[in-house]
Amino acid sequence: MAEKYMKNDHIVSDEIVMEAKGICKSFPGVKALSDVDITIHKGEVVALLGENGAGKSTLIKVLSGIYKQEIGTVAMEGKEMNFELPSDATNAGIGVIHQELNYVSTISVAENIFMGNIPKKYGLVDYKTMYRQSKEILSLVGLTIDPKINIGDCSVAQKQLIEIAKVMSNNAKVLILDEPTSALNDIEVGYLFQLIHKAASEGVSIFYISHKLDELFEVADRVVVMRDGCVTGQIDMKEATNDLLISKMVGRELDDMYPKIGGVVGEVALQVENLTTDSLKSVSFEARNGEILGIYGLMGSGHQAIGSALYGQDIVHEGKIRINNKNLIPKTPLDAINAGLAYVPAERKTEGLVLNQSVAVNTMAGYYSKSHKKILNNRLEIEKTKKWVDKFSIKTPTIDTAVESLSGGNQQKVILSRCLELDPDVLILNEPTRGIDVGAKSEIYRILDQLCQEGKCVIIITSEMPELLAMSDKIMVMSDGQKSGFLNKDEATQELVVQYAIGG
Amino acid sequence: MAKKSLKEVVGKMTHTSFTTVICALVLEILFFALMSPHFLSWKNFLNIGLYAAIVGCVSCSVTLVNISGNIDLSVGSQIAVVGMVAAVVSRAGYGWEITCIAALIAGVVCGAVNGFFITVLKLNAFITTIATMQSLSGIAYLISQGQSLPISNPEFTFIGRGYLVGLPTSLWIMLICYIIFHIISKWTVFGRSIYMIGGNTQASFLAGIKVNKIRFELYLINGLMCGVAGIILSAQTGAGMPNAAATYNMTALSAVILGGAALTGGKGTIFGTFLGSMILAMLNNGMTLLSVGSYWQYIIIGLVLLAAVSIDAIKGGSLRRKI
Amino acid sequence: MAKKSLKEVVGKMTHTSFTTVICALVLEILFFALMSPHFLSWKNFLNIGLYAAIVGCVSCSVTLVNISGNIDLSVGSQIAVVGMVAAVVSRAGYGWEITCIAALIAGVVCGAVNGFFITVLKLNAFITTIATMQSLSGIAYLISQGQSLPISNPEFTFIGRGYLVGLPTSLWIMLICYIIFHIISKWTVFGRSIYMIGGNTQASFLAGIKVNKIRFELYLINGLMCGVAGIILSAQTGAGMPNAAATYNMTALSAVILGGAALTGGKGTIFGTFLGSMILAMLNNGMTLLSVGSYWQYIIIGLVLLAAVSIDAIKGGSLRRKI
Amino acid sequence: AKQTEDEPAKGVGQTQTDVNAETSEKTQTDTTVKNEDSDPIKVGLCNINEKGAFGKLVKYGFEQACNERGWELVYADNNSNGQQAITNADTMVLQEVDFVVDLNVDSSVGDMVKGIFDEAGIPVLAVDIALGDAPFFGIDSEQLGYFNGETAAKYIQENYEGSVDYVVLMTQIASGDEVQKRVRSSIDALDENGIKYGEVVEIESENDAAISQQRFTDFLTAHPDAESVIVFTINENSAQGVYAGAVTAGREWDVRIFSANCGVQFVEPMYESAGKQSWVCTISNFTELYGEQCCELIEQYFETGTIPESTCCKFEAITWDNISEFYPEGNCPWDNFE
Ligand SMILES: Nc1ncnc2c1ncn2[C@@H]1O[C@H](COP(=O)(O)OP(=O)(O)OP(=O)(O)O)[C@@H](O)[C@H]1O
Ligand SMILES: Nc1ncnc2c1ncn2[C@@H]1O[C@H](COP(=O)(O)OP(=O)(O)OP(=O)(O)O)[C@@H](O)[C@H]1O
Ligand SMILES: [Mg+2]
Ligand SMILES: [Mg+2]
Repeated sequence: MAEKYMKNDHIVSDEIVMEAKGICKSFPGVKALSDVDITIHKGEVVALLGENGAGKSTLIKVLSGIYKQEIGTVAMEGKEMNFELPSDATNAGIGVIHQELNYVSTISVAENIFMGNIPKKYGLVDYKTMYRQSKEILSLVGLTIDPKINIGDCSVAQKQLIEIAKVMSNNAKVLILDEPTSALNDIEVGYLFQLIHKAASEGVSIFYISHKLDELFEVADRVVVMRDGCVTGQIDMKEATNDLLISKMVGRELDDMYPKIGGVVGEVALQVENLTTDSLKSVSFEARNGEILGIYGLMGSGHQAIGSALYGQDIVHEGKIRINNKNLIPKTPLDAINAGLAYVPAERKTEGLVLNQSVAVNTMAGYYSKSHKKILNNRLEIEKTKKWVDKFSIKTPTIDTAVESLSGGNQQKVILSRCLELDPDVLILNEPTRGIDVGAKSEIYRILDQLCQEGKCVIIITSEMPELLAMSDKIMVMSDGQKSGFLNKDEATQELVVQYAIGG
Repeated sequence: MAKKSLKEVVGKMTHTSFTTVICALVLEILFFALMSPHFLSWKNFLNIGLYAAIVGCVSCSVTLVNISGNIDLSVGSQIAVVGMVAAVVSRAGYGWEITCIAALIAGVVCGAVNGFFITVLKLNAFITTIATMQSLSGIAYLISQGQSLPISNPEFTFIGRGYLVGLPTSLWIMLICYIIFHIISKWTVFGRSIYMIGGNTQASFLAGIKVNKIRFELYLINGLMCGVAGIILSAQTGAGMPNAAATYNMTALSAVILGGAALTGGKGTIFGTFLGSMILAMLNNGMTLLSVGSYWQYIIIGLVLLAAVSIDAIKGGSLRRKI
Repeated sequence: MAKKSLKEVVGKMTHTSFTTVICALVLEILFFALMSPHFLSWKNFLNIGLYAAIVGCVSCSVTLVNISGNIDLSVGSQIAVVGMVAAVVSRAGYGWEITCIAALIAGVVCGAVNGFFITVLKLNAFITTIATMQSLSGIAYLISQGQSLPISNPEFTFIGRGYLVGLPTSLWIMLICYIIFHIISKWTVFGRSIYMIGGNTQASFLAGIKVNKIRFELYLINGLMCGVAGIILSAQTGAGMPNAAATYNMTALSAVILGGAALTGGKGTIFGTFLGSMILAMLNNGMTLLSVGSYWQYIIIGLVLLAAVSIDAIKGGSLRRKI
Repeated sequence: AKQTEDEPAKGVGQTQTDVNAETSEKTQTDTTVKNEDSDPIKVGLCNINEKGAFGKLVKYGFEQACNERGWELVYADNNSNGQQAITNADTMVLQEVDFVVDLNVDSSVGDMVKGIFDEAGIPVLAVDIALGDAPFFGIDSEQLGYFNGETAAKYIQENYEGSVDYVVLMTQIASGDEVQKRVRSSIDALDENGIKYGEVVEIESENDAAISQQRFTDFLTAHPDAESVIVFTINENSAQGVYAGAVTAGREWDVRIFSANCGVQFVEPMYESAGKQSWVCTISNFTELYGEQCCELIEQYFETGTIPESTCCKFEAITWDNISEFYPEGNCPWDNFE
């Protein structure tokens, strides 16, 4: 795996660039950080590792002036800092890429890059300079897009790259990257790592947060592990192993990351013929009961469009869809649900959950739609929700807690509960583990495998190679809106999949 | 439902921020009771109820529309159209039943127009209802060439001012509406869906909720309630008046806001709106008893609204928020 | 800027969806020119400009407020307050300069009140300005005890009725405002920040844009422009009238919407608003020339608004959108 | 924005009376006459609104008149809103007033308001707009319009040799047909006085000076040839707009304005221009005296138990010639407002 990235060979000096001591920060009801100490040296890449909700994002938000710590100090180059505003941190030389993308979709790429820092000439905006410099900055991350276009017309990955380019170009002393790769494919991740290595070798210190452990081996010099708002360990990357990191992080050994027993292959549950939409060109495939079909593709290849087309979100121009031997072109998600489909969307917060509503309400959302019930049934609701909370060990104070206060992994389990409450014949999961910690990930894999054993048809749409290879019984690779390859589990290798994905 | 301890109930109240509005209501009652000897009488209580009925009815459905994350700024104009239709039908010699049915149909048609633009053409609700506010108001004038039309059918006007079992008919109607809407919002799948759509439209759609259908139905229901309000208004005043309803937009919206609903959707309760509309109705009544002129009333209503939302915001930590 | 080919320019127009509004304007002009021999005269053109000036001025700043993702429903009341202050000061014997300064200060103070609640207490802009709409309107009545106050200072009324270099003074003022606001929105960091805030407040804040400061300033600017509009209004009519400005809220907002600004923020142009306000002004003028009754005018304005946004929505594929 | 503003209107079916004339006496059904030895008499006033000079002058007049008599005035503001008028009637009943003066919002709600007072046995006097079958005090729109027309006819004979190009009527339809007689019956007077005129044009003012101004300017644009335009306006607001429109169009002297109502909007510019303005006349009905005149009627009721069915307020055409007699500079009713 390692060969796809540049080697981690820069030199770390002893000079401490940033030091936080005794940081405490609470939110109503949650102690997000308690007494956290962290230091970073010049040219060092420090990875922050921890389960969902461990406090990583909160820590970097304190470091970058978004939150104010209740107790504790942050010092840069020995000088105590008192950030009132995010811009104070920026001015002090801290550059941040946040977990949630921060762009303004209605304005140009260039203006997004220069947001807060627009070049001026005679007091007016200097568009010429802005566009010229934008082009240079974009080329840093291998983007050749026109900086005048609206960023809203760019893909998620492009947006992520633009954000990275923007922060990288600011000549920051400390760079903080919170899960920058969750929307990137391997090639783009390669670009990013080159940039990180280059910056580090120029003496920039970098905090790097990711749930993808293999990445850490590529970039990090040191890993700081967090659990429940505390730093629970520091590991030099040279001595680290996968298992060590995981056990530090989840507080126990994780025996098998990808538990895969598999089911008995059964009937064809889903058959797709010549499916054509705005972004798909005549795609045909089938998926069987008791099997996991993995769908992979690079950015813009249309792999995600398969999910949305099957689930009645996109307009189908042509083609046939057979679910359990019934022909149907779903026009709305409800059609798809009624036909026996369930779908876990890629964006948990915007597409999956009604954040201000409770666990119970979210779990039961699909049930009421499918069962055509008109009156709420409180008793049934409690019963069913409790069942799923127990089954998936969803960590929530009560079933009436609003899902916004749950961690990412638990939120994902709520969506899964909602889907499984529908008792679907075919379950489609789009990026089922995006932004989820390894512990939760493993649990979700276990659930998927169990469904498979129960004879269900599961389809996972993913851009995570390890997940794809480990979990899928069959793999379909997409390129340019078309099926470019179809592999069985035993013939699939990373090389082959990538080759198909880039259209080879 | 299981019995709840007082603490739980109060806790729930605090959570849903009824405290501010209940305190405001209590303070208001105390103040007016001290200032006017007439305020705390049964007769005056009935007066308040009579007056509150119109805004009360329409604020029920406006609450649901707001919870769903939409808005309707055209309720005043819808009420005006309904009132005019009621007057025209009644004056054509039809009985109160036909008059009411015609009026309700007029309301539903108005609602359907809003619903069409918002759910079929997917226009912004704010913009749509700004436009229909103007057009419907024009239509209300057009129906009678700008004139008010008196209604003399005593059975019809009974709806406005008659008494049933000791309470005014319109007060009964309002109470029933509140109860029905409370049940809808708390106990039906439809009501639950409204909260979900308001909380996250996209996620609700993907969860299989018929977002457009529910939104459309909400505008129909809102039109229907404008129909009810318009009937009560024209029955109370004994006239269809094209210009009388202009203020109901703001009053209904103010009641909903006072009741704690978020205009951004996903939050709000019918009980809160009930409290909010009571605050406004008592304010109006109390100030009239104290002979406060109408422009002081404007100033005070604005200030009460600001005060209520400010207190909630400060309690919610708005002063510490950075943006 | 570099020269642009026609195609590029048209392309840009299509993109920013001026096409609908320009087509509407052209159709409108053709229609009225055919229907009324007086429509296409220089004199009538000046009339249109003269009366477009009030809404024109205030719609400039309303556009920016909307682009920033906020809203101000209290502009009508602010204009009324400003007009009353102008009248009181002028009648106290002060010259036109002092009168104007006092009026502008009054406008800025109104804006500051809105800004305070919205940016310091972080209240919802819609709710805040619904409340200040009522309170400020009450204050306008209070200032004059409900009376209209004539202003006789000819230097002051010159602002509304006089001519400078062949054009009405108020038309000059409007044109200058449009130019200034166009420059602000396109060529200043402040202006660009408004788009950023409206597009994504959180991202703008993180990028170091002083979100609250800019929002507050926008309300001040909006107050200032209400000041300008109020001055023109009272100079044109020669009186401060507490109830005159009620319609300007909706007209200014309609102009902004016709001009293609999104009420949700991040989108909109001053040029678009200019076109929008011209459509409305010509509609008004043309319908009066054709002796169209005022109810019809309401109906038609509502329909034009609906038609314009519907066409844009359908072009944008709204019919195919599922929610 | 369109409201039945400070526009007194006489209800449909009122018999017409002469100035201050008292025709048939009407006996109230309830003859309980207040014993003046006990509590002070409580008079309820439901004002039309306080958003214009009219309502303020009414309130001011009643405050003065009740003060003088030692009566208690219970006040409420109908705010031009039918529902509020009903609520206020209920509130008056609650406060046990002895007599109510109601400036109704709209004649169509009159029956309902009257019914409320009847039920409570409270005698009512309707001012300016009919209130069911209640005795009426106030302006007679038709008479006022006719009177204004006569004044204009005289002016036209003296200044235009009996013939003008256009007659414009600034209406306010929202107040109902009856009120429109205030401008429409001026035409009858012109006819009967043998005035020749071209087209008669009605323009809706919406009781908004800015709208009136705009629409009147558009009218002038559409009639570039008009050199003698006589404008009758339904109130001062629209006159203000017409006047400003004529000035703005640079055609002040192509226009002569005859309006209804007299307040600061007419009087001040008149003095300012020393009579040299095209807004030449307004019919004043002396709103500030409504209180005194009504209280006299109320006294009469308490003494005799009856009240005339209809009483017309006094009115007068105010021009530069007589303005100092009725509205002396610096001593007008509104000068006494704080
Ligand atoms: N704005 C907030 N309000 C309330 N609680 C919060 C807020 N932000 C974070 N939390 C809580 O603080 C804790 C730490 O959250 P944080 O986002 O820092 O975790 P994380 O380690 O970044 O997790 P992830 O891997 O899912 O990104 C969690 O329990 C979370 O629910
Ligand atoms: N509604 C649409 N109309 C037109 N083109 C579209 C539409 N949706 C997607 N596309 C285009 O179709 C192609 C595939 O889009 P899709 O979003 O399905 O890609 P993806 O495989 O999900 O990639 P990503 O990794 O970015 O999520 C892209 O080029 C995209 O721009
Ligand atoms: Mg995080
Ligand atoms: Mg995609």
